[in-house]
Amino acid sequence: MELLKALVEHRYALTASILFVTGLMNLMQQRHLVRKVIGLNIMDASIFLLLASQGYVEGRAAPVVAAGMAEQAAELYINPVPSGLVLTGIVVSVSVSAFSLALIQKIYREYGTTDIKELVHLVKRED
Amino acid sequence: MLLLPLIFSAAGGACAFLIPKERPRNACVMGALILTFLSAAALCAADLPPLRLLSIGGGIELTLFLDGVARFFALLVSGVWMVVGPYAFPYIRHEGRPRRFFGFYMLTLASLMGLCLSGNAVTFYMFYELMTLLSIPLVLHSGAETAIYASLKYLGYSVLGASMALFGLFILASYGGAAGFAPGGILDASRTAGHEEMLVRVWLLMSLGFGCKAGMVPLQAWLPTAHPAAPSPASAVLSGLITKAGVLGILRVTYFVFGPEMLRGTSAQHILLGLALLTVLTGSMLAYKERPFKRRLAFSTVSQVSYALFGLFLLTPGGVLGALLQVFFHAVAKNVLFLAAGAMIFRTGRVNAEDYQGIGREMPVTTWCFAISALSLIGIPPTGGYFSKWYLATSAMESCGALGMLGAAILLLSALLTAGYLLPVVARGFFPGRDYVPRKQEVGPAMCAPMVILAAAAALCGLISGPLAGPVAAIAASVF
Amino acid sequence: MFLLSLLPILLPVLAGGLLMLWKPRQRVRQVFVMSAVLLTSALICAAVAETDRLGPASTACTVVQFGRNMSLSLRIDRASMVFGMIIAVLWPITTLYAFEYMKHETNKTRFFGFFLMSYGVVCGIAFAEDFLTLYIFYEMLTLATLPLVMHEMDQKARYAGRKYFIYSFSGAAAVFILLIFLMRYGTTLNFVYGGVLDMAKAAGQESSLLTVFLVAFFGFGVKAAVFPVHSWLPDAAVAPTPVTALLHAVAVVKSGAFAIMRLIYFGFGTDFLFGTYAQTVAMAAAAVTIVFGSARAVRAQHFKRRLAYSTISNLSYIVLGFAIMTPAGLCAGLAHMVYHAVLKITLFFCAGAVMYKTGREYVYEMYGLAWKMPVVFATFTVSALGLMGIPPLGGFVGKWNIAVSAAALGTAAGYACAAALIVSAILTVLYLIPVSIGSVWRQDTLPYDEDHAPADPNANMCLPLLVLTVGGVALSLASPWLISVLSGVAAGM
Amino acid sequence: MLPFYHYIPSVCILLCLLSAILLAAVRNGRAAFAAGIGLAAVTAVLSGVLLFMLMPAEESFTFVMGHFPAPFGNELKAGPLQALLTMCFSLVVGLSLLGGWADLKHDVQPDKLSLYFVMTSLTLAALYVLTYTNDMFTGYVFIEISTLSACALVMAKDRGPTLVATLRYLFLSLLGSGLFLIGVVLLYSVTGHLLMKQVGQQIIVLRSTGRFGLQLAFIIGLFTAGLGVKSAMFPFHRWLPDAHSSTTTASSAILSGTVIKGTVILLIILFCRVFTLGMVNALHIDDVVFALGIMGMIFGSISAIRERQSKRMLAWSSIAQMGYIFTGIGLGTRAGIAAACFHILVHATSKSMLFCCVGRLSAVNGHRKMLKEMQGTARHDILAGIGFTLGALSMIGIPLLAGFASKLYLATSTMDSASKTAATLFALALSTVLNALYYIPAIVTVWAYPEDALIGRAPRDSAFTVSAAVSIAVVILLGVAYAPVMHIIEVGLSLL
Repeated sequence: MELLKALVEHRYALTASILFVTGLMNLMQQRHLVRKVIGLNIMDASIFLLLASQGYVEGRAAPVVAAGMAEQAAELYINPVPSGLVLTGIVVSVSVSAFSLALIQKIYREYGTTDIKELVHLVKRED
Repeated sequence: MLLLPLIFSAAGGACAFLIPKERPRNACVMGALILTFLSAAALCAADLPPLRLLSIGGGIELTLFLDGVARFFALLVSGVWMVVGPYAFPYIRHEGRPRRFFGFYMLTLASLMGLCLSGNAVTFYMFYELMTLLSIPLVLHSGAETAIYASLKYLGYSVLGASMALFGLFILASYGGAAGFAPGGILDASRTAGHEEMLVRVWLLMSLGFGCKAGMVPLQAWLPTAHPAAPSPASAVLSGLITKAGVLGILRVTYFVFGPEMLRGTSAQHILLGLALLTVLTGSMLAYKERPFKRRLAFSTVSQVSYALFGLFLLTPGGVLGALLQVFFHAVAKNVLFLAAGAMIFRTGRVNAEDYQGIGREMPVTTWCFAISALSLIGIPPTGGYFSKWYLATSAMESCGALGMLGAAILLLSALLTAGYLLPVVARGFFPGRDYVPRKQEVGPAMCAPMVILAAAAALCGLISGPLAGPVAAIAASVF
Repeated sequence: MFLLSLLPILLPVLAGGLLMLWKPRQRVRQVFVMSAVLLTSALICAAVAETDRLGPASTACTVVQFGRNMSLSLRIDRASMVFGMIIAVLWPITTLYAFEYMKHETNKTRFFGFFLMSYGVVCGIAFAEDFLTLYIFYEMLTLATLPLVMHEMDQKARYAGRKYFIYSFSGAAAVFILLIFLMRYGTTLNFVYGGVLDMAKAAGQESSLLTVFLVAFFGFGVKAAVFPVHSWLPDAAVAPTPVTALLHAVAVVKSGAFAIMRLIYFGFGTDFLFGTYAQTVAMAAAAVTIVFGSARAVRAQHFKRRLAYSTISNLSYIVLGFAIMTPAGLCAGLAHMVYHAVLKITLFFCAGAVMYKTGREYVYEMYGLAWKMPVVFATFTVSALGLMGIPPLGGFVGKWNIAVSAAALGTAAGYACAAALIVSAILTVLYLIPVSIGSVWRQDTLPYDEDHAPADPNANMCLPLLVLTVGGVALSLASPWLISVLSGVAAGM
Repeated sequence: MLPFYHYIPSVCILLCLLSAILLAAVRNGRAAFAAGIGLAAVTAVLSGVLLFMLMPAEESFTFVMGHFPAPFGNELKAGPLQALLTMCFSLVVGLSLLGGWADLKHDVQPDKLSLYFVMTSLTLAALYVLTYTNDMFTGYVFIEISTLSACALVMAKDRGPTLVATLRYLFLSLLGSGLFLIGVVLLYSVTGHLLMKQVGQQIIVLRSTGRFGLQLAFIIGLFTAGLGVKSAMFPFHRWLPDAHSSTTTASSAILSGTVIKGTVILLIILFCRVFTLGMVNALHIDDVVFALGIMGMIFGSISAIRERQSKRMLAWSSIAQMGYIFTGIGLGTRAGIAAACFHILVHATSKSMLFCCVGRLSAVNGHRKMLKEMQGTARHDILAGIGFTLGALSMIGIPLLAGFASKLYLATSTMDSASKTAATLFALALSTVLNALYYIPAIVTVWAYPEDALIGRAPRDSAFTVSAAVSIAVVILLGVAYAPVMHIIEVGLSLL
C-alpha cells in the first residue's frame, strides 16, 4: 500500500526515468540512424517531462497575470521558470533533430545506407 | 747516476732499432750491455741518495734508490744479460728480425734495471708492467700462431698478477704503503692497529700476484707455454732473470713494506710456504714427465724459483740468504741450460730430450757446460746450487718446525727429481751406445763463450762460496 | 663582464643555425666553422681566466628570470672551469679532424651546424648555475646531438637515434622529478657546495628524498651510461667518428658525469647522502658498469663498439669517484674525467682514421696495418697504454686516486669497488693490447683496391692524433699540478 | 551607472551572435573571412581590455542580462580568469582561421565558404557564454549550440568519412548534453535555483542538513560525465580522432584548440562556484577524474604512437593533453586547477599551431596526410617546419616552451596532495617519454631529405606565415614569461 502511494507520488519521475532509459537504449543500441535520432528525442522528452513536473504545484493557477490580479502573492501561481526551460529545451531538441536528420540524409546520399556499422566499415575501406 | 744503467740500456735499444747494418748494431748493443754492467758495478761501490724521477698527483712519487738488495739484483741481471748478449747475435741472425729483437732485448733490460732500483711500490709496479709489455715482443718474436697465443697467455697472467699486487697497493695506500721502501716495513702502526688480519690477507694476495711472475702455483700455467716459445737467448733471460722479478717483488713487499714481524707465524705465511713447496714438487715432477727439451727446462724453472720463494716466506735471515743465493745460482745455471739447449736445437734441430744421443761427442763444449750447470742446479757439492739449497734446508728446519721438516724433505726429493730429468740427457749425450758415428758440429765461439763463462761461474762460485756468501749474508741481514 | 659566460653559449648556437640556413660552399663553410669554434674556445678561455682573476661573481649572468628562484642563469665555478677547458681544447682539434673525415659524407652543412650547436649547449651545461638551467641544457643537448647520431639516416642510424632519444628523454623525465622535489625541499635551485636541502622541510622525508636521489642519479646516469641505462651508447657508435669521439666519448657523456657530480655535491650534499643505502646503490651501479663495460669490450669485435664499451666502463670510473662522496673522490673523478677525455678521443680518432682510409671496422681487420699506418697505430698504442693505466701515464693517475679513495672508505663496498677497478684494468689490457699486437705481428691478408689502400691519412687527421697524444703524455707528466688544481675544486673553492 | 567594462562580456557575446546572423547574408567568402578574423580580433582586444581593467583591483563582477534580477534573471559573471581564457580563445580562433585559410579555399566549396564563418562566429559565441555564464540552463543551451556549430565545422570538408565522423560526434555530444541537462534538472529539483550563486548557497545549506548526499554525488557525476563526453575525457574519447582529423585544417585547429576546452572550463566553474572543492573531495569525484585523466594521458599517447596519419596523430595527442588537464582538475586542489587552466592556454595555442603547420606541410606535398608522405616537406616551408617542431617540443615539455611550464606547475601542485604525488610524477615522466616517442620521429621525418621530389609545390601562403609567426611567439612567450600568466590565473580562481 505504502509502495503504491509512493509510486503514485513520484509517477512523473518514474515515467521520466523509464522514458529516458528507453531513449538511451535506442540511442546506444539501434543501428539505424533515424531510430537513434528518435531515441534521442524520447530522451529529451523524458527530461522535459521531469522538468515540467518539478514546476507544477497542485491547485495553483497558471502564471498568467490578468488585469487586476497583479498585486496577489506569488503563492497563487505555479513556478513559471520550468515551463520556460521546457520551451527552450524543446526548441533546442527540435533544432538538433533537424540538423541530425539533414546530416543522415546527406550520408544516405553518399553511401546509400543508414546502418552505422556498415557506414563505419565503408569509411574504414575509404581511408 | 742512478739512472745510468737505464739510460745505457735504453740507448742501446734505440740504437738497435735505428741502425740497419748488422755489425755496427751488434757493436752498439754489446757496448751498451757492457756499459750497463759497468754502471751497475759502479753502483755497488757508490752510495747514493734516492732520486725523484717525477711525482704523480696524490703524493705519489716515482723514485729510484739504492740498497743491498738493489745492488745484488742489478749486478746479477746486468751481468748475465751482458754475457748472454754475444750468444744472441748469431742465433738471431739465423732467426731473423734482429733489430726488433735486440731493441726489445735492451729495453727489457732497462725496465729490469729500473725494477731493481725502484724506490717505492708504485715505481716498482710501473717497471713491473713495463717489463711485462717490453718482454712480450721477445716471446712473440717468431710471429707464429703458437707464439702469439703464448704471448697473450703470458700477458694475461702477468697482468692478472700485477693487478693483484696493485689492488693490495690501493688498500695499503691509506696505511702509508706507498712511501719509500725501508727495511722492517713502512706501514703506519697507528693506522694499521686493528686491521692486522685484513692486511695479512692483503699480503697473501700481493704475494700470490708477484708469485705469478715467479711461476708459483696457482698462477704458473703461463710459464711452460711462454718460455719455450721465445728464441733461446730470450727464453734464457726470461727464465733465468725475469722470473726473479717476481722474487724481488715478494722480497720488497714482504720485508720492505709489511715487515716480517707483522707476518711471522700467520696463517698466510703457512699457506704461502705450502704453495711454494707444492710448486717445487709439482714443477720437478712435471719437468720429469715433459719430453720437449725447452718445456722441460721451463718446468724446472717453475720448481727452482719456488725454492727462493720458500726461502723468502720463511721470514728468517737464513731463509733470505738461501733465497738470494738460490736466485743467483739458478739464474746462472738456468741460463746455461737454456743456452745449451738452444745451441743443440740450433744445430741438430731435434727438440725432444730423448733425441740427444751422442750430443756429447758432437758438441762437447755445450754438453760439458750443460752437465756442470745441471749438477749445480741439482745441488751436488761443491757446485753453487748446493750451498743455496743447504742454507734453505737448514734455516727451514731451524725456523718453523713441522712445516720446515717437510720443506727440507721436499727440497731433497725435488733435488732427486731434478737429477732425474737433467742427467739422462747428459748421460745419453756422452754414452750413445756402440753403433754411433760422431760428427763434430760444435757451435761457434760466440755462442760457446757465454755458456763457458756462466758454467764456470756456476762451478767456481760454489768452490769459493765464502767470499760470495759473506756479502750476501750481509745483505740478507740488512733486510731485517 | 657577464657576457663572457653568455657568449660562448650563444655564439656557436647562432652560428650553427646561420650555417644551416645559409648553406655556403665547402671552403667558406670550413673557414666559417673553424673560426666560430676557435672564437668560442677563446671566449671560454677568456671567461675562465676572468673568473679565475675576479671570482665567479664577475661573470655570473641571469639570462631569463622565470619566477621567484627559477631562472636560466650562468655562473662559472671551479668545476665549470675544468669542464669548460676540456671542451675548449678538444673541440677545435676535433673540428680539424672532422673536416677531413666528413669529406666524403653527405649533408655536411647539417652536420657542422649541429656540431656547432652542441658546442654551445655543452658549454651551457658547464656554465649552468642552477638545476633548472642544467636541465634545460640537458634536454637541448639531446636535441642538438640527435641529428648527429642519425646523420647517416639509414636503418641502423635511425634505430640508434631512436634508442638514443628514448633513453635521454627518460633520463630527463627522471631529472624533472628531481627538479620538483628540490623546489619543494630545497632552499634554492642554485648549486651550493654541500647541498641545498632545507633540513627543516626535509625532516621526515629522508627516505623519499633518497629515492628521488637515486631516480635522478640514474636519470643523469643515462647520459653517463651507467649500467642499466647504458645500452644506447654502443649503438650510437654508428655516428660519424668525430661525433663518436667528441660527443660520445667526451662532451655528452661527460656532461652526464658532470651532472651527477652537481647532483651529489651541489644538490643533495654529501652530508645527507654519505653512508646511506643510496650511496651504496650508486657505488654498486658504478662498479657493475665498470666490470660489465670492460667485459663487453673484450667480446666486441667491432672496433668502435669496443671503444664505446670501454667508454661505458671508464665513465663509471668517474661516476664511482663522485659516488665515493669524499673530496678525494671528487678530485679523483675529475682527474679521470680529464685524462679519459684526452685518451679516449685519441683512440676513437685512430679507429676513425683506419675506417676512413681502409673502410675496415673490425678488430681482426687491423692485422698488419701498423706497418702501413705507423702514425695511427703508434698514437693508438701510446694512448692505449695510458688508458690501461701504466704509470706514469694519465690513466693510472685517475685510476690510482679513485681506487685509493674508494679503499680509504674502509667499507666492504669501497674494497669491492677497488676490486672492480682492478678487474676492469685487466680486461682493459685484454681488449686494447691484442689490437696493437695484431697490427704489428700478424699478417694483413685482406685484399684492397687503390682508394682503400692502407696508409697514414693526411695532416688534417695526423695532426690531431699527434697533438692529442703528445698533449696526453704532457698532461700525465703535469699530473701534480692538475691534481692540486682539482683538489682545490674538491675543496669547494 | 555601471563602469563601461562591465558591458564587455555581453557586448562580445552579442557581437559574435550578431556577426553570425549577418555573415549568413554575405556571399563573398573573402569578405566573410575578413569579417571572421575581424570579429576574433575585436573580441580578443575587448577581452584584453577587460583583463587589463579587472587585474589591478583583482575584482570580478556579475552582470544581469535583461531586467529580471536574481534569482529569476540570467547573469554573466566575469573575472580575470574568464577574461584571460576568452582572450586566448579569440586569439586561437583568429590564428587558426589565418593559418587554415588556404586549406579552407581548397576544401570548402566557394559558395559555402561564407557559411563557414557563420559557424566560427557561433562557436566563439558559445565559448564566450560557456566561460561567462552564471546560469546553468544557459550553459546547457550553449553547449548544444557549440555542438551544432562544431559539427558544422567538421562537416565543412564535404567528404563521406567526414560526415560519418560528424554523425558520431553529434550523437555522443547529444548524449553528453543530455546527461548535463538531467544534471541541471535534478539540481533544480533539489535546490530550486538555476543561477550558480544561489545553487551554491542552497547546496551549502543542504550539506549542513546532511540530506541529499547521494543525489548530489549522482548529480556531480552526471555533470562530469556529460561535460567529459564533450571534452574527450578518457573513456568517452573515441569520437575525437575521426572528428578532428578528417576535417579541414582550420576546423581541426579550432576544435582541438578551443571547443573541447569550453566544456572543461564550465566543469571547473561548476566545481569551484557551485559545488565547492571541499565537497568534490568529500564525494571522491576528484579521484575518479584524476584516474581518468592519467589513463587518458597514457592511452592517448600510446594510440598516437601507433598512428601513421599525421592529423589523427595530433588528435590522439589532444586526448592525451586533455588527460593532463583532467589530472590537474582531479588533484582537487586550487593549485591543481590552476595548473589545468594554464595547460588549457598552453594546449590551445600549441595544438592549433601544430594543426595549422601540419596542414601547411601536407599542402606542400599535395595534401598528402600520411606521415611518411610528408618527408622533407619542412624544407619547402621552413616556418611551418619550425612551427611544427616548436609545437611538438612544447607538447613534449621541453623547457623554454609553453608545455614545460604547465608540466612544471602540474608536478609542483601534486606535491600538496601526498596520496597522488607519486602517481602523477610517474605518469608525467612516462607521458613525456611517450610524447617524445611519436613527436620526435615526426620532426625528424619532416626535416629529413625527401626520397623523391615533392609534387605540387604549394604557393606562398602569407596568411599562414603571419599566424605561424604569432603562434610561435605566443608559445615561446608562455614558456618564458609564465609567472605573470599564472598569477592572473590564481587571482581569477580565487575570484571565481
